[in-house]
Amino acid sequence: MNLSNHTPILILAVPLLAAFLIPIIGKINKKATGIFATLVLGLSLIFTIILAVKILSVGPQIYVFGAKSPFLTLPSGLKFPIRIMFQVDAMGIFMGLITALVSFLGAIYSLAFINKNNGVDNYYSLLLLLTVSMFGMEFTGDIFNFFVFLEIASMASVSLICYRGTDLGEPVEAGFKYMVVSSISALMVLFAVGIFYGEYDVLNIAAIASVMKHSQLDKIALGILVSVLAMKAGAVPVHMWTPDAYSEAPAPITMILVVASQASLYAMFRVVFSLYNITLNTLAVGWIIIIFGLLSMFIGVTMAIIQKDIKRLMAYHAISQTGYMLLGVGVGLAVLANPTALQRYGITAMEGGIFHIMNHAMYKGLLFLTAGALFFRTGTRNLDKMGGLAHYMKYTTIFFIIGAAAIAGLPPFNGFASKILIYESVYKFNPLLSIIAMVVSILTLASFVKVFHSAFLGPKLPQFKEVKEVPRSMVLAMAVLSCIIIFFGLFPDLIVKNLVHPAVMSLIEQFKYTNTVLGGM
Amino acid sequence: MKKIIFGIAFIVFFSFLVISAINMRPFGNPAFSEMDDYFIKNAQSEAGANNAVTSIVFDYRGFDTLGEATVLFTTIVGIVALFRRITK
Amino acid sequence: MIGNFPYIAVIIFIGLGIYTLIFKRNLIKIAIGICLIENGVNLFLITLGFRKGAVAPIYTQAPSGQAMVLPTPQALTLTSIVIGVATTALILSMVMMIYKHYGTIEVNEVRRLRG
Amino acid sequence: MKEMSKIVRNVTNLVYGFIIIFGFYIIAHGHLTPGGGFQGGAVVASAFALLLISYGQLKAKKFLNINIFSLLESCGLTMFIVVAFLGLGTTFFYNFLANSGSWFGHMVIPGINPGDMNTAGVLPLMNIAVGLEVFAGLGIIVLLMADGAEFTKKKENS
Repeated sequence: MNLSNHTPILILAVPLLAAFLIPIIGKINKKATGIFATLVLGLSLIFTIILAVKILSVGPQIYVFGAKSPFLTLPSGLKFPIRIMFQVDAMGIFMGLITALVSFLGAIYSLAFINKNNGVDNYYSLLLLLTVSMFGMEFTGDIFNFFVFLEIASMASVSLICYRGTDLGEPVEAGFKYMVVSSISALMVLFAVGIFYGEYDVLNIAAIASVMKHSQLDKIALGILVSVLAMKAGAVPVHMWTPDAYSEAPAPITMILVVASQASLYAMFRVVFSLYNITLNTLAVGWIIIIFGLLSMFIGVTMAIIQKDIKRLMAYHAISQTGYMLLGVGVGLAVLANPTALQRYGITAMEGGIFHIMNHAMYKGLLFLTAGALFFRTGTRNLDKMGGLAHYMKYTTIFFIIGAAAIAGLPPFNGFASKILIYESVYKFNPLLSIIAMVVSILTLASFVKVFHSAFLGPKLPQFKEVKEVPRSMVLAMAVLSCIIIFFGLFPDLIVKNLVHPAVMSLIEQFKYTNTVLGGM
Repeated sequence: MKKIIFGIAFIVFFSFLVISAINMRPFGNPAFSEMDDYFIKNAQSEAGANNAVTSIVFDYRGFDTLGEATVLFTTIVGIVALFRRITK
Repeated sequence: MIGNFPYIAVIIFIGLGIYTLIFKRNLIKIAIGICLIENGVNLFLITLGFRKGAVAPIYTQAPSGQAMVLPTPQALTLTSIVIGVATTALILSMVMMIYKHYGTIEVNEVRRLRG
Repeated sequence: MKEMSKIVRNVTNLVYGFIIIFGFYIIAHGHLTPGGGFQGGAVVASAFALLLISYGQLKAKKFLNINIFSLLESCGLTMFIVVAFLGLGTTFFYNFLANSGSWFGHMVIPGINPGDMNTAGVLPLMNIAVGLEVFAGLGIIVLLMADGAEFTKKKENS
């Protein structure tokens, strides 16, 4: 029983077992739950790295549950798989790495951020369950299993948004809005699963992709899935829940929620690329996703400039940055049909979009952590009440500068690396789009200069006399994120060549996705 | 004004559903059913249970049931976290 | 047309659910709307797995000589029903907390998050 | 919630034992007759709801203790995932007990048979684990929402 071909499930099952044990450990002593959760998330981060190295060297990994051997996809005598399986390819493990890293840092950050008096074991149990559900959404190869993990993700994130809701009213209202949106989206995903099951009597994504006849019903199922998953990812038509949910949740949870909505964005890419690929007319669907992206970019940044609350401002920026990803991958999808255009700029556009998911998770996480640090010390999120904090909180100021420079796309940082890929490839596709993208980037820089000025600069305010730097575990989490941002910014092609490019190729080549399952490897 | 936009969105979405209901296959006889015939034939021998549905729920698709027990656990921890101040 | 009458019932369920969600102002009614959609989708899943004149796929004292209904939709619906229970419990607890903090459950008055 | 009249309480005293036993019957026979962990757990939780309503919320808290339920729930879930882990020799959810002659491993007579409890390997263990988790979990939900309802009623009167 060598451990290496059981890694996909160990990444997920060990934190799940820990989440079930935490209420028992919480009864023994409260402090142990935080450290236990952090250790378990560190362990699953190590397993993710092992799996990533294996996938990038050997190829997509399959793990079938309950079969005689982890690779036996087709039981004797049947053309289609009947058991649930994990199908982890380069794109899945790319998202898995982000999830593992961000949740590990979130656990470290919340060791000091969450006060220890009551409900700590519930908090860490929900944190572990949210991480497990994101892993499940990214690794699974079965649609119904994806619906179950989507539901766990929305339940865990709603409970975490309402975590501060016992004595404050706003978190519960924000949680209720998010709950209604994610309930509708989960039920519509289930309706689409019902359509696929009714037509083809098969539930495995690769099997459905191979047997897809693209009838009238499949177009409707595609329409439902794309619109609902875009809603869950926070694209514009239904983005009202994002600022409320991100501003009311505790800071480390907001960082993980950003990655949770990227997981449903990944699911949308999986549906469009691995389930439908060439069968749908890619130009029309590509343009729809581009329009989603443009709207998100523009409305996100224009709403962000007028915000007073620092976390709402960053939440609107999260929407506008999601617009960049949609733009990049939308251009890649639009030219999927003609191979020449695809080779010329389609692949670089998708590389920019997908690399932007990683970068966005890093610098948006860092910005939310700095906002959490300000809230932790000053107790307020309103920009007008803050001022002159640079004098007291040296490290947080440096981290904020790094994060703001990265989101605005200034050269030495990772935001620039992915945005330049998007600009130059989208320019070849349609110059107007990349001009809008640049304008939005400039507006982002403007709004963050405003935040920097009103929160950090200015004279020493009397009421912040006793404010001092945040505890070490919070500084450690922010420091790790800043090092990653600078490292990605200085050596972008190292990451793009051997992490992002395989992910893009695994999305584009649908036949490889289906052969690994139906080829009966 | 808001009501009109909502009304249009509702009608568009409802027409999606009606079209899918109409050209869904007829109710009584499923077009393809090899996966289910395999379950009905082999559930007894492979999983050893008389009840094919339970053998699917716990053996063939056991991971769904683990995910679903986690959903119930998440909700309960969420409600305990929400009501933690009232009970103490 | 009579052939797929159950699908019409499913569509009516989901349509009513979405109608209550969009147009109703009371939070409890929104919770009811979500339950309606939940039941509609569960009914849709179950109707996919029916065979005319077939019996439940259980071998203990089953009437011999009868075909058996498709078992997979029943397994999927079992999962979906428990998820429905969990969703409803969480939504109703949040409605209670909103009532505790805001004193009202009308959507227009529960409006502190602006902009 | 005030407690209900004496008649209701006496009938509840008579009935709730049978409901709980019936729930355990459904859990234990999940792999033979229709039912299983979730359905049986819900039946047992309905017995707790009945006790809660008939005895009122304050009295019911004496014998329906939340901490025991949360302990039971965590144990049930841990047992479920540990049974799944035990199959890790081959794969995660492997049914290593079926047809193996040990605990629940009797061979099943193919086709229609009266049903033998000692079959279906891992399934009865998982049924019991999930049943434990569901009835403890639903018990917690019922008790907590009763507290919540109690609190909102006080707010209404004030």
